Formats: sequence, structure tokens, C-alpha cells
Amino acid sequence: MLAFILRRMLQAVVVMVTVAFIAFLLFQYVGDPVVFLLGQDARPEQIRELRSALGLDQPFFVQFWHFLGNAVQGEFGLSLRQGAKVSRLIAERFPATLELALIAALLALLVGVPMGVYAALRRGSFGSQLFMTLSLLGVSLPTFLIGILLILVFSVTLGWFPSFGRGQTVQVGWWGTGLATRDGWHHIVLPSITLAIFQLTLIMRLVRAEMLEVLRTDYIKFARARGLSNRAIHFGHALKNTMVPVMTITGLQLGQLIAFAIITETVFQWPGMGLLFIQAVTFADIPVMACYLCLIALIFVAINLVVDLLYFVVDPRLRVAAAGGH
Amino acid sequence: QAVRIANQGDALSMDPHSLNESLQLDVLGNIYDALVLRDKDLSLMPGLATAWKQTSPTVWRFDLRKNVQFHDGTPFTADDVLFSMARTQADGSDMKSYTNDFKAVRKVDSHTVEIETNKPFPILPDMMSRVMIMSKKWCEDNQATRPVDRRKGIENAASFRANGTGPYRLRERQPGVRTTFVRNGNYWGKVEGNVQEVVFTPIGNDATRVAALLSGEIDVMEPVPLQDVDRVNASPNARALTGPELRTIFLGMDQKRDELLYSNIKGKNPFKDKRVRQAFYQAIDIEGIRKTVMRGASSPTGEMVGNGINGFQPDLNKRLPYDPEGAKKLLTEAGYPNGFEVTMNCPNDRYVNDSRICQAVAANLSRIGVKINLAAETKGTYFPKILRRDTSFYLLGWTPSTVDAHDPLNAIMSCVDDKGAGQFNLGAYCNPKVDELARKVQAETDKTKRNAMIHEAFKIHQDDIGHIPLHQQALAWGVSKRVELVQRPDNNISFKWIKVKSGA
Amino acid sequence: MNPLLQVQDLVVEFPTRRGTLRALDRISFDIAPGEILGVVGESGAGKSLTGAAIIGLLEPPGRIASGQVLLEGERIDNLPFERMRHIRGRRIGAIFQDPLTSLNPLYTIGRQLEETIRAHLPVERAEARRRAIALLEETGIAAADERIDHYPHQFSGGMRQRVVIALALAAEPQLVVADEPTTALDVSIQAQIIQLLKRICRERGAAVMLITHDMGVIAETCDRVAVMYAGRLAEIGPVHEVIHQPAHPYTMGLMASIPDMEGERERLNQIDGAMPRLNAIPSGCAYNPRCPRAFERCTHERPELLNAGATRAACWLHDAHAEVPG
Amino acid sequence: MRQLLARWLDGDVGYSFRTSPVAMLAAAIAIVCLFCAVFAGWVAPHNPFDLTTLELGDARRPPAWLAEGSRKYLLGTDDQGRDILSALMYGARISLVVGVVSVLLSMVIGVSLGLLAGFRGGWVDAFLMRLCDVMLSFPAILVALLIAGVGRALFPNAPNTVAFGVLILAITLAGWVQYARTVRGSTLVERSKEYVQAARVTGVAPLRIMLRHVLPNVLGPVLVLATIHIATAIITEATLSFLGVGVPPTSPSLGTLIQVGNNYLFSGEWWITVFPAVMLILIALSVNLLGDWLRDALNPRLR
Amino acid sequence: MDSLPLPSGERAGVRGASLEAPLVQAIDLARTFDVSAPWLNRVLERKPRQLLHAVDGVSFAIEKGRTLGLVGESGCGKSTVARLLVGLYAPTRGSFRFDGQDAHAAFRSAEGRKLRRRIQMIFQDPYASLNPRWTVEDIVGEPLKEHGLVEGRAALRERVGELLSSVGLGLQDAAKYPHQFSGGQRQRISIARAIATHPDFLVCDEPTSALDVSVQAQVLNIMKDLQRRLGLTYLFISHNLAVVRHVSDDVGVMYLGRLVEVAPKQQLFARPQHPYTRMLLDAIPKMHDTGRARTPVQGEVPNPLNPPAGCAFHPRCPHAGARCKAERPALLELRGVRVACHAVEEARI
Ligand SMILES: Nc1ncnc2c1ncn2[C@@H]1O[C@H](COP(=O)(O)OP(=O)(O)OP(=O)(O)O)[C@@H](O)[C@H]1O
Ligand SMILES: Nc1ncnc2c1ncn2[C@@H]1O[C@H](COP(=O)(O)OP(=O)(O)OP(=O)(O)O)[C@@H](O)[C@H]1O
Ligand SMILES: [Mg+2]
Ligand SMILES: [Mg+2]
Repeated sequence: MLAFILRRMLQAVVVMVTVAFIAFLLFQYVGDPVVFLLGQDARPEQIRELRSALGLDQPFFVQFWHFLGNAVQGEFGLSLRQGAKVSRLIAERFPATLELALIAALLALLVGVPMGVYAALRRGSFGSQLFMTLSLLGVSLPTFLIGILLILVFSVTLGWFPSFGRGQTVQVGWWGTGLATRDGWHHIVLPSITLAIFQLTLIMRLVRAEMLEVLRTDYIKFARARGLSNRAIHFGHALKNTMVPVMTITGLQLGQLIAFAIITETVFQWPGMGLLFIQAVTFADIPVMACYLCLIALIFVAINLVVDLLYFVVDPRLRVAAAGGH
Repeated sequence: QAVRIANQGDALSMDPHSLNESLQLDVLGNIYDALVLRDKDLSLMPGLATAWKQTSPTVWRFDLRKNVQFHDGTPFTADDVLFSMARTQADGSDMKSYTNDFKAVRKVDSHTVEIETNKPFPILPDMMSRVMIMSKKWCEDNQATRPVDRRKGIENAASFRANGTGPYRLRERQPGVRTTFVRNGNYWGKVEGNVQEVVFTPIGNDATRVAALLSGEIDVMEPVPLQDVDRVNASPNARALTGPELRTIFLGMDQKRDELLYSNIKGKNPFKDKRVRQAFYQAIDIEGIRKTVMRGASSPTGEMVGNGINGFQPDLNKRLPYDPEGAKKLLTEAGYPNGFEVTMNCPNDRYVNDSRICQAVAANLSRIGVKINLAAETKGTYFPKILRRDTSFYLLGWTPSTVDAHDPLNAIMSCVDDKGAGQFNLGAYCNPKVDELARKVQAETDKTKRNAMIHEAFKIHQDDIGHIPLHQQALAWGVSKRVELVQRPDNNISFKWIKVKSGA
Repeated sequence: MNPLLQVQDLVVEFPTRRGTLRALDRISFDIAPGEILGVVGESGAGKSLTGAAIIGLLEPPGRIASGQVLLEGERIDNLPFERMRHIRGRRIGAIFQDPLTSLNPLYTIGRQLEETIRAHLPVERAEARRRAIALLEETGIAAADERIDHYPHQFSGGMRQRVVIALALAAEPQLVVADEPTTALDVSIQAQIIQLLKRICRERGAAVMLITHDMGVIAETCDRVAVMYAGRLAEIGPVHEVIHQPAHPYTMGLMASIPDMEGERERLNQIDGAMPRLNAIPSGCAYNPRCPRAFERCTHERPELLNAGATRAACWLHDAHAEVPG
Repeated sequence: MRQLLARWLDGDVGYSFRTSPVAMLAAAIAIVCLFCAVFAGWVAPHNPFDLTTLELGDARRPPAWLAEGSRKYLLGTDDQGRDILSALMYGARISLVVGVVSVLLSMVIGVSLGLLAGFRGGWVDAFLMRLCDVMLSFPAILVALLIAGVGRALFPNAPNTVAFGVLILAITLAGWVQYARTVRGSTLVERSKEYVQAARVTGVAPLRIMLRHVLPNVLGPVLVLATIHIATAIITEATLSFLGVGVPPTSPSLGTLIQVGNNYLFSGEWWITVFPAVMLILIALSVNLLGDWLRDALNPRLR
Repeated sequence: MDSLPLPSGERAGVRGASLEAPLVQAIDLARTFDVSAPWLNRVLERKPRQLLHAVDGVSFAIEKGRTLGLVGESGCGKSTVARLLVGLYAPTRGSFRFDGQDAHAAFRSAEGRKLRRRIQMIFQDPYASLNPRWTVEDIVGEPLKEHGLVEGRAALRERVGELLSSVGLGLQDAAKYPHQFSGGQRQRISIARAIATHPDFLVCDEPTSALDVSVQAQVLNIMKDLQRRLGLTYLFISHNLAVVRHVSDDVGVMYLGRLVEVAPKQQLFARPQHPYTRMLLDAIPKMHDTGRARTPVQGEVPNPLNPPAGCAFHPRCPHAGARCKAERPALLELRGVRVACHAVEEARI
């Protein structure tokens, strides 16, 4: 177990360094921050000066090395545009994104799994056909359009939900949570639905497919032969086995959720990391982009680790394998 | 009375010297005062200075206002002015250009300062309206004597907190999320409005911003996308406030290179030929653009500065007629009977409907046989590229930050040198006569003489068709019906002029 | 004695796109309490289907088209799910072929046992567990009180098959349908399983329907044997007679093709040709194209089960009322 | 050809196609969309990409059946005076090209790497799988965003063709991982099957075994993935347009049309966005339904 | 290691004097699998490397035209031997000489293709050993094409037709896919594929265990016919002793990676020497006395990762003595057969 975690950590480090490297490589091309930093009347020598002061004139590998060295200490420098510590900016925004992603993930799971189960158990029924078809809308409409439509209907026309922002937040330590107040919950409804719809569809279809597979297995047939009730078979046996593969995908999707939050955050002016990132892209704010990407990679790696550990909880076969057996 | 304001962007820092950007300076203008302020009609009015005059061609003297306190209670004195002027020259300051030409700033007494410049500097008071005065003591106490220097990676208290003399104090600051202001009870001046608290929120997405206004979540927002003006006006609780803006949108053409980049014409540069430039000019259906692309919210212009700028010449504000036939003929005369192909660079998120204007222009030009490859991109990549002058044909918008004609004369119409002249003259239009006049304008202190010189320079540029001016875009603010405010053509929202109707 | 199970004219059909396939065609037999009935026949003859039809677990689109299944005289083939559920496991236990896949890998065998016991008998958890341990011991699993908390993958194939048997016997059914319970196993494990089944039968008086390919096992275990061919019953009778004096030509061929341990033959006897596919069953006796002794009547008239010495065979050779050609 | 079709319709897959009205409907929609897209040049009443034909005066006309609509523009016009109907057809072409090409590319890359990883095992496998991890930790939209940005910076002035290339590359890079993982998994299973060993015993070269034996047997899940991926690729393209890095505005894809139209939702000019959205939904829906059907049809256990 | 290379004169299963070397000769063949936990686990959990000796020094020889049967419990290494012989695994120790040359060296060299042509294998599973997406013609034709044995499509078809008819199928089956055949037919297709290249040596790994008796009889008959006609040499693996008895000339009994007894089949079945062989024979269900209980092999199967010291069978052996626990018996020529047992050697049984 320890070895397993250690190995994952090692892999994580490799993955993150690579991510940082690629990210850094890409940044060379996304725009020139100096142009944004200096005002309209900057003279060429000013530009040169700033460039060298920021270390942008050094060879790529030297820059990368510096970046790595600092990143290891959690130091990503100052945002070129906002002049504030990147780590602080991200820390301020991180709770917003994470809360949004978590609520969306919960929504996707809590709605997607039962719907998938229903569609599998009632395969071919009208209700399940309807679910399956309607759910396709979720994957065929761009997120931004869904967001705007939700705003149009629920904020502008009906006035039920606010159209932007996080509402009131409460500070719990460094974590600013919107989930402690009614207002915060009120604000998270539309964005989380927008963000969840795509994943919900995916999870629902996945659960259905897996469930159908599992329902055909011998142990389900045997469970029937033992005279277990349908409830015990479907929810005790089938569902648990379904969740094993579903977990992997859900884990990966959670990572995607955080990334997809960029669009939801843009539409709903949700003050999360995605919004920060997309602004940073517009202004070639390299430190912010780098920190964001590294964080995303970290989250991804962490989620993967958690999923793997969950596997251990769910699937006893793996416990032995990891304990060194075969 | 509280009012909630949304803008598409946010002030990036609370430090008035860290970024020379109009939104930033406008927002901070509510907290900080400059020596000179601008009134509702953009005319200068006393700020922290009660009076100013030129004591010699290179010296200006400012009498400072007495009994003014910073928000933290420290009194305002000449030392603060000296300190602030010096701070604008420190590393990390983005305001250097305003004070670059200063030779010395001298304290005459505790409430009088003198500024000596290298050359005669007639528009110094205009410049001073952008330079905000900070408290020397507060900055020293907070280790903020310089603006934040990003290179060192050290943050600076002044980026997050503020201590000015202005009509509002900063209460809470969450970058990119919300900034809250409260009324400064000790303000030295008169506050016409009745707003006690202002919540300023950036909302980047147009549709969301409109939705927030329509659903009553915000009271004032800027800008209203042109296509939504009608919708806002139709709503029961909001209206759109429109007016001309000082920004002039124009097209530039590369007139320097011997061979045009990104074109199918090899070995020569068609834009060097005035007839080609004129053909382009006359091929553009500016009325069509005004009606459809701008939904009527633009004023076509023939001049590189808008009405409201010092030096605007009403008689020159006439466009060449829209005349595709004539344009075609000009093109044929110039030797391009079948037109030619060229890439046009265009931002897609900087000006009002920018990429759509470009598309319309491209469509117009295709009528005279010119095939435009449109490269529309986000400002993040657009500006670095065109500032490298890596372009043949581009669209740009310009607001003279000093509200004076000298600014575009120098930045856009002068030949390019390495001292900042012609810095945004990206097509390198060059006419020594204009340069000559621009230099004279800068030093001339006599209003009428100066105006005549500006007229002459503009005329030359116009006759050369150095650039193709398109229009002045319109401001469009969305305002709740319970709010009344003053719309200044420079897009400044001053909290002190906002009135909220009671009972609403 | 009254038969425990009666299968009467059972017909199972699969509607497919090329017409309806008759997989079981008027099968009739019965099993007495305490009796072990062996079922043999070529692969695809319908052995497993018969078992599945008895416990009501035909996989759709398969369905019982006509005929009936009676348990102690009570009809069970048309019971609603809930009532059938109480028969499965409680009165009819089932053992499927593959011990590796019949157990849900995610639950301990103890849980699966307890669940089955409690689904049928009104006992407390502790009592169920006690019984589960006893059952495991009965099936010959050493240290049962410890191993009960192990997961299926921690058992060897033979032990797993024993667990499956324990599960099938958990609620003390009167009838056990065992579908190839030893195919995947080694001879020595096979011997253990067969002994176990026999003991259960002897001690509890349960009846067993044992489906297998292995004639050795049949010979060793069963009281009576049913031989199936192409969805029909070819012959049924006491084990010794079926093996040594088969009456149906197919049975004869089958028995002859077994390589035996005593004699020395250069070539095995084989039945030429292959069993017909279900969609092309010849008219008359299904075996007639391969039958060395087929005559004219066999090609157009289907034989019913006829008394043939000690056994009953579906072959016109044994039609007492008709003359049989030389 | 007709024979082939007849044979196919008679086969198992064909039969399940003939008996599934959903699949047939989906196929019909897909064919219509495909037809419009491929033959846009002939079918479309206008050429929306030809700037000379645009009339600014005709901008933002509602569909023909509404009060201010014009017969000339059946589904109305957008803010540039482009005929929506024609733009739909041309846009579908772009979207389909972007979708299909990027899916094909991801498929080729993913399948080859997955095969290689699964078949070779060892460090090749370990390396490729780590690579997948890296790619996965750049969520698709970020990869696309960065690549699109980089592409633009590298080739700033060859907008149309290169912008497409960049877009396709971006979606491809984000997409291949799924294929690689799926194929690797199935390859591991197939590799140990006896028919592969039989080929090895026969002396067939590993590359041939990989391509001729293993590949056809791992393609099933890939096809299903691909049908769904086409829809997601089209939407990714739309999303990138929303973020400002999509295809050039003068030759709008469905995504660009939706994104542009998005701005006109509040002002009541719904048709600019609704028709492209409906078209996109139709394409995605039909492709997905076909994918679903194919998955079931290819599964022998469901027959 | 203690297993002996074959003494040159006396070879197991060699009856009568034959001067030339046998066609197939396995000399101390061994194959070890590294099944250790990954390096990091081993370091952290202080676990040693774990090696699984799947085949641990096996020597036998098969004369041309004869059949050696190989029996033994599940997991004793029969399939591994088969895979070693066809070159799917490389041996960790020992060598396999085929027709006088070192086969594994040849597999690696340019000669490999020729050798591959001569050594073929029939796999256990008639479902898995045929590519489901290929027609029978492609499947059977592949080795022909691969070794360039026929020129042109027509010749190929003709040859495939011949091959199919030699296993009792017809050319009309050539265009079908494997799933359209019954298990026995599929197994025949794989036989046709295996004999396509005119091999000299066929390794059959449980070729009939998935089939029922009547189909099994068909397949076994075809194999025998082929052997008679083409002079094929077989290694025949099965755990069905009756089948082995039917097809083999000699029989080897394996236990935990080693041969414990090799004998001509009459002798082995009539007078089994090794205690394991005896128990195995006792465990066979006998068809002819119905209702008789048989005696299963006692005790649990040992863990191959951690085999008992000395004779691997001693924990289950009724005759085990002190020497059996300490010393590994070598495969010796005793009482006219080759057997590895101290008790037999000491004539205790
Ligand atoms: N879902 C199905 N659709 C069509 N035919 C089916 C289906 N399931 C089974 N069959 C057919 O029913 C027949 C009987 O199958 P069954 O599984 O009972 O055979 P079996 O005697 O148990 O064979 P084996 O010894 O191989 O297990 C077979 O011919 C098979 O092809
Ligand atoms: N590739 C491998 N990696 C690790 N261990 C292996 C491998 N192949 C076989 N083994 C192990 O080697 C031993 C012998 O396996 P082998 O397949 O040769 O047995 P077998 O006698 O053929 O058994 P069966 O009768 O079940 O087919 C087993 O313990 C098996 O787990
Ligand atoms: Mg069966
Ligand atoms: Mg084996």
C-alpha cells in the first residue's frame, strides 16, 4: 500500500514536471507580456530592460529551470498583470472553482447514476428511451449556450436565480465558502447545473452500459438463482460492480469538470480559477497560467490517486495485489 | 443609498501609479484625487490644486487646497505632491510618461508647488489630471513608496488598500470579484450624488452583464452590447444611456515597406500609392456600418480625433464620399484593375464590434476587387503582433489620454522615431511637415496659434490619407431606472455624480 | 413415491429474425426425491436450457412456449417473479458451470451466504453466519470460521466451486440443478465435488439434476440418466442400462466414442457428421441423418419415448407395434 | 455496390439496422446533414463565405415566415447579412471537417500508440501510458486553448487554412488519449488470445500480427468511441470559438455561428443562434444514436 | 541442478535400437517466471524476489512418428513445456534440440522461419485460437503465405481445399467465419492450419478438453490418421487420462514443474510406479463400474511459488520418508521406466 502510494507520488512528480515543461514551452508563444506591462509609450529600450529584468530574454531552459526551482517552493511569482502573488490569487479563487466542481460532480453523480440504473433496468421502456435521447441534448449543446439559456430563462424571465457571481461568502480560515449561506447556494444553482449537464449525460450513459454488462454476468444470474430479491440484486450486487469502472471515468471527469469550469465561470462570472486563467491567457500572464496548469495537473493526479485508493476499498481483488501478492 | 455597478473589466490594482489604463484610473479616481480634475464636460476644474498658472514657458505653479485630509486623517501637503510625482518615476510605475519631461518638482511652501519641465509644456495641467496624489506618510508606513515591482516578486500594500483624498473610501477589495466603496464623510468638495455605498463588480460576458441588469441584480453597467440597447430600453426597470465616445476607430495601412507583407502583390507596396488608399477609403460604406454593425450607435468621422478633444476641427470632420465606382476607377488608375489580396489584422475583443467592423470593411472592399484575408484574434495576441509592425492593414482605436490633439499627432501621425514619436503609427505614415507641426504644437502655449497648427497638420494628414478614420464609437451604459448619473464622453463613471431615487 | 419435479412437454423457443428457434422440443421427465438424474448430450443439445427453464431463469428472448414444470405437483413455470423468487434458492438450488464467475468478486463469501440464508429463512445475522460456517464446513472447507470472511479470489477453483455449492444448498432446497459443476476442475477436485454432492443427497434426501459431459462422472454418481439430442430427449433410464445397454442409436454412438481405460483400440468409434443447427432440424427423428440404423419412418415421423428394455428411448426401433426392418 | 449494400443489409448488423427505426432515422438525418455539407456549393442558395455577395442592408433579417422576413433568406440572416440557411450548410461542412478529421487523426494516433503499448508492453507501454497521464492532466479544452494560441502565434498570417489545421491539431491532441487507452486495454486482452499465439508460432512478423490480427479485433469499441467523439469534437470547436480561438469569423463553422448568435439572444434575434444549434444537435444526435446502435449491434450477446 | 541430461544411449520411450538421434529432444528444459512485486514494493516491504519455477528441468525425447503424452495436475507446467517447444517462451535453462539442432538458437536466427514451419501447435481453445474476423480460408492459408509455400491465389485455394478435406471439411467451408462452425469443426480448422506447412512435430495443448465425447472422438481420429499418413510426431498434453492412453505411445507425468515418471503407456497404466501416478490413476472416474466411489488425490495442491523441499510430492505422499523431505529425487531408469522417487529407488513400494 505504502509502496503503491509512493509509486503514484513519483509518477505524479514526473507527470507534473512534464506538464510544467509543456505548459512552459507553450507559453513562449501565447503572447508577449511585456507589451501589456508597459504602457502605450514604452520605448524599445524600456522593453528590452523589462524583458531582461523579468528574465524573459534568457534561454528557454534557464527560464524553465528557474520556474521549476521556484515552483517547488510554491513560489510562482507575481501576476504580471495584477501585481499580486499568484499563489494568493489562486488561493482566493480555488475554493470557488472547487465548490462549483464538487457540487456539479455531486449533481452529475446523484442524478446520473440513478438515471443510468433506471435506463439499464428498464431497457427499452419508454421512460428510458426518453432519458437516453434527452440526455443527448446534454452532449450536443455547447456549455456556453446552455448557460446563457439558463440565465435567460431562470434569471431574466423568471427571476428565480441570480445570473452571476458567488453571492455572499463566509471565510473559514483561508477558505472562502459560498456554501455556508442561503445566498451562496442560491448562486451556485445555475452554474453547477450548467457544468454538470455534460458529465451527467456521460455518467448516465456509462452507468447504463456498465450495468447492462454486469446484469449479464454469471454472478448476477447466480444471485437470481439463489432467490435474492430484485432490490438486493440490482442495488446490492449489480450497482456495486458497476461502480468500479464508473469510478475511473468519474475521477477523470472531475478533472475535466475543473477545466470545463472555465466556460461556466466565464458565463456566470463565477470568481474561480478558470476565469482567472482565461484572463491570464488574454494577457499572456505567464505566472498565473503556469500556476493554474500545475494546479490542475496536481488535482488530476490527486483525483487519480483517490480513485485508485477507492478501488482498494471497493474491489478486494486489488487489495491483495497491492499487498504484494499476485 | 447603495448602488451596484458592473463593468466588463476590473481595476487590476488599487495602486494609482501601477497601471496606466483608463478603467483602472477611472475607478481609482473615486478614491484618489489629482491636482486637476475634469468636470462633467471634460473641462478642467480644480482638484487638489485650487489654481495653476505658467510662471515661465517651462514652469507651472500649483496652489494646493488647504484643509484636505486623507482618508486616514493625515493632512494633505505639498510633500505629498512631491512624493507622488517622484513615485510616478519609480521602478514599476506605469505613469512615467506623464512626468518624464519634468526637470524638477519644487515645494514653494507647504501648499504651493512648482513644476519645471525640460521644454515648454502647455498641456501639463491636462496631464496632471491623470496623476493621483498619494499620502507620503501612509506609503512610507506601508512600505509602498514604490508601485509594486513584478520582477522582485514582492507584493505591495498599495495594490490592495488605498488611502486617498477622494470622495469615496475603499472598504473591501476582492480582485476580479467585488470592490466596495463607501462615502468619505470628510471629502473636501461637494458630492452631488447621494450614494453611500458602491459595489463594483466585473462581469466579462456581455450576455451575463445584460442579464444581471435586466434582472435587477445590478444598477449600472457598462458597456451595453449595441444589439441589446433596445432590449434594455424595453425593460421596465432599466434604460440604456448612449452618447459619443472620444475613441476614434480607424484603419491603418503599411506605407513604409517596399513590398507589402501578406499580399499577393510582389515587389511593390500598393499602399504607397495615395490612389489606393483613397480607393480603400471611398469603398467603405460607413453609413452601412453605422446602421447595421453599430446599430446606429456610432458617428462616422473624417478626423482622427473626436469632438470633445482639445483641437478637434469641426470643419475637417468631413469624409470623402462613399463611392465604390470611383474607388474602382482609382484602383485601376493605380494599376490594380483586378484589385489585389491583402491580410487584414483585427482584434475581436477590444473595441465595440471590432471584428464585425472588419468583416463589413472586408465585404465592402471585395466589391472593388480587393480580397481581404481577415485575421481576427484576441487582443492578447493582436497587440503584440501589430506593435511589432507585423501587419499590412489593421484596425485600431484611439482615445487621446490627455484629451488633447497633440497626443494622436505625436503617437499616430508622426514619423516613427525611437523616442516615442509615431509609436502607434504602425503603418509608418510619414510626412515631415506633420512632424514639424507636431513638435511646434507641443511647445506652443498660445491657444489660437496652437489650434491653427493642429488644423494644418490634420489637413495634411487628411489629404495624404495617412489613415482611414471610420467612426467614433458610442458609449452605451445600462442604467437602472432608479439611478441617475452623468455620462462623460471619456467613459468615466464618477460615483459622486450618481443619484439614487429614494423609494425605489 | 410422488415425483419431486415433473417436466411435461417442455418447449423453449427463441424468437429470432429468421423465424423462431425451438431449442427444447417437448421434453418430459421427472425426478424423485433423493434421486440423482444425470443429463448428457452433445454440446448445444439443450441441457443447460432445461436447467434454466426449471428454475425460471431463461435469458430473454428465450421463453417457455408450452409445457409445464411442476414442483411437488404445483406448477412453477408461470409464477410471478416474487413467488418464483421464494422457490429459487429455497426449494430449488442451482449450481452453474463456472465457479470463477458465479461469485460476486466484491463481497466476502460470508456475506453472500448470509444474504442467501436470510433471503429465505427468518433468522438473525448471527444465526445466519453460524449456519454459513456450518455449511462451509459441511462442504469440506477447512477453517471455515476464518475463511468465511475471505473474498472469492482468495479461494482456489475447487474451493470456490464448493462455496458455490454451499450457496446453492444454503436454504436446504429439495432439488439441486447442477450444470457442469466439475468441468473446469482437475480430476482430483472433481472427485471431491462429486463426493460432496452425493453425500448431500444421501444425508438430506435432496434430489439432484446433474448436467455433465463426463460419462465417468455420470456412471459414478447418478441413479438415472437422460440423454439429449438437438433439443429432444433421446433416451432416459437407469444409469447402468443406459451406459451398458443403450437403446437409442445416438446413445450407443456416444458411449462408444468414449476412450476407455481398459480396451486397446486404434481408432475411436465416432458419430460422423454434426448435430443439426436448431434452424435446420430434420423432419422425423432429429438423429436420422447420422443414424446408421435409420429407416424410412425415421425421416418423417417423430418418435416419442418408447419403452426399450429397462430404459425409454425415442426411437422407432423400439416401437413394439411396428415391425422393424432388419 | 448494390450487392454490397444488399449483403450488408442481410448481415447481422444490417438486420439490426433494418429493424431499428431509431438507427434508420439517425442515419437519414446524418445523410441529409452530410449531403448538405458536402454539396453546400450546389445546394446552398447563397455563398456566405463570398464577401462580395454580402449586403449589409440585409443583415439580421428574421426567417422568411416572420413579419420582416424575406423570401430570399429562408431562415433569415445574421449580423453580416449572411443567409443563415447557406451558412448552416457551409458551417456544417466546416464543423464536420473539423470533427471528422480530428477524430480520424486522434483515432490513427491513439490506435497506433495503443496497439504499440499493448503489444510491446514493457517500457514502451509504461512510457506511453505516462504520456497519456500527462495528456489527461491537460484537460481537453486547455490543450485546445493552448495549442490554438501557439498555432496562431507561430503562423500569424495564414489564417484560414492554418487556423483550421491548428484547430484540428488541438482537438486531436486532446482526443487521442482515449483511443490509446481503450485500444491498449483490448490489445492486452487480444494479445494473450490463442489466435495471436498461433500466428506467432507460424512465424508471422509482430508488425503483421499487430495490424492484421489484433487491429481488427480491437476496433469495435474504437468505432463507438469515435461516433461520440465526433459530436464532442464539434462542440469543442464551438467552445473554442466562444473563447475566441476558433475558426476565422469570415468562414464560420456551426460553433462560430452559435457563438455569434449567442450575442443576439437577448435582442430577440434568436434565429442566428437557434438554427445552428438545432443543426448541431441534429448532427450530434444522429451520430450518437448511430454510435449507440452500433455498440449494441456489434455486441453479439445483444443480438 | 540435479536433473540429468539424457544419457546418450538410453532414452525414455525409446524402444528398440535406433541409431539416429530422436526428432525431439528436450534437455533439462526449465522456465522461470519472475513474479516478484515491483521493485519499490520489495524494497519497502522487505520482500525477496519471487521466482516461479513453472518448468524446472524437464528432459524427454520423442522419436519421429511417435506420440508422447503429458499429464499432470492443473498448473504443473504442461502448457509451459508446450510453449517452450514452439518457441513462444525462451528457456531459462537447458535446451531443446530438434532434428539435431538447437531449436531456440535457430528460432532467433534466420533459420527460424524454416524451423517454425516444421514445428506447429494446436491450441486448447477452439474458440480463442481462431481469429474471429478471418475466414477459414485466410486462417488456413496464412501459414502457407507466410512461408511462401504456394504461388498465386488459385494454388492457395486449392491447397486450402486439400487441407480442409484432409480434416473432413470441404472447400465450401472456406469462405465461412469461425463462429459458423461447431467446436469440433473449429478444432479441425486449427488442425488444418497446423498441418498446412507440413510440419514434422505437432504440439497439442489439450486439444479436446473443450469438446464433448462424440466430437472428441472425431478430432482424435483425425489426428491419428494424420500421424499414420504423414508420419507426424506429437506431444500431446491433456489431463484426461483416458484420452492420453488412447493416443500416446509414451506418457510423461508431471508434478510441480518436473517429470516424475516417464514410461510406455501400457506399463504406466498397468504398473504405475510413482506414488503420484498411482493416485492420479485412482482418481479417474471409471465408466464401467457405476456407483463406485473413487479416491481423490489427498491433500492440497502445493504453492508453486514455495514448493516443498526435497521431493515436491512428499506432503501428499503416503510413502514419504525422511529422505523425501530433504533430498530431491532424480529421474532414474528403474524397473524399466524412468521415475523420480526415493521410495521406488529404495524399493519400498
Ligand atoms: N439466446 C439464444 N438465442 C438463440 N439460441 C440460443 C440462445 N441460447 C441458447 N441457444 C441455443 O439453444 C441450444 C441449447 O443450448 P444449451 O446451452 O442448453 O446447450 P448445452 O446442452 O448446455 O450445451 P453445452 O454442453 O455446450 O453447455 C443451443 O443450440 C444454442 O444454440
Ligand atoms: N507468463 C507467466 N507468468 C507467470 N507465471 C506463469 C506464466 N505462465 C505460466 N505461469 C505459471 O506457471 C505454472 C505452470 O503453468 P502452466 O500453464 O504450464 O500449467 P498447466 O500444467 O498447463 O496447467 P493447466 O492444466 O491448468 O493448463 C502455473 O503456476 C502458472 O501460474
Ligand atoms: Mg451448457
Ligand atoms: Mg495448460
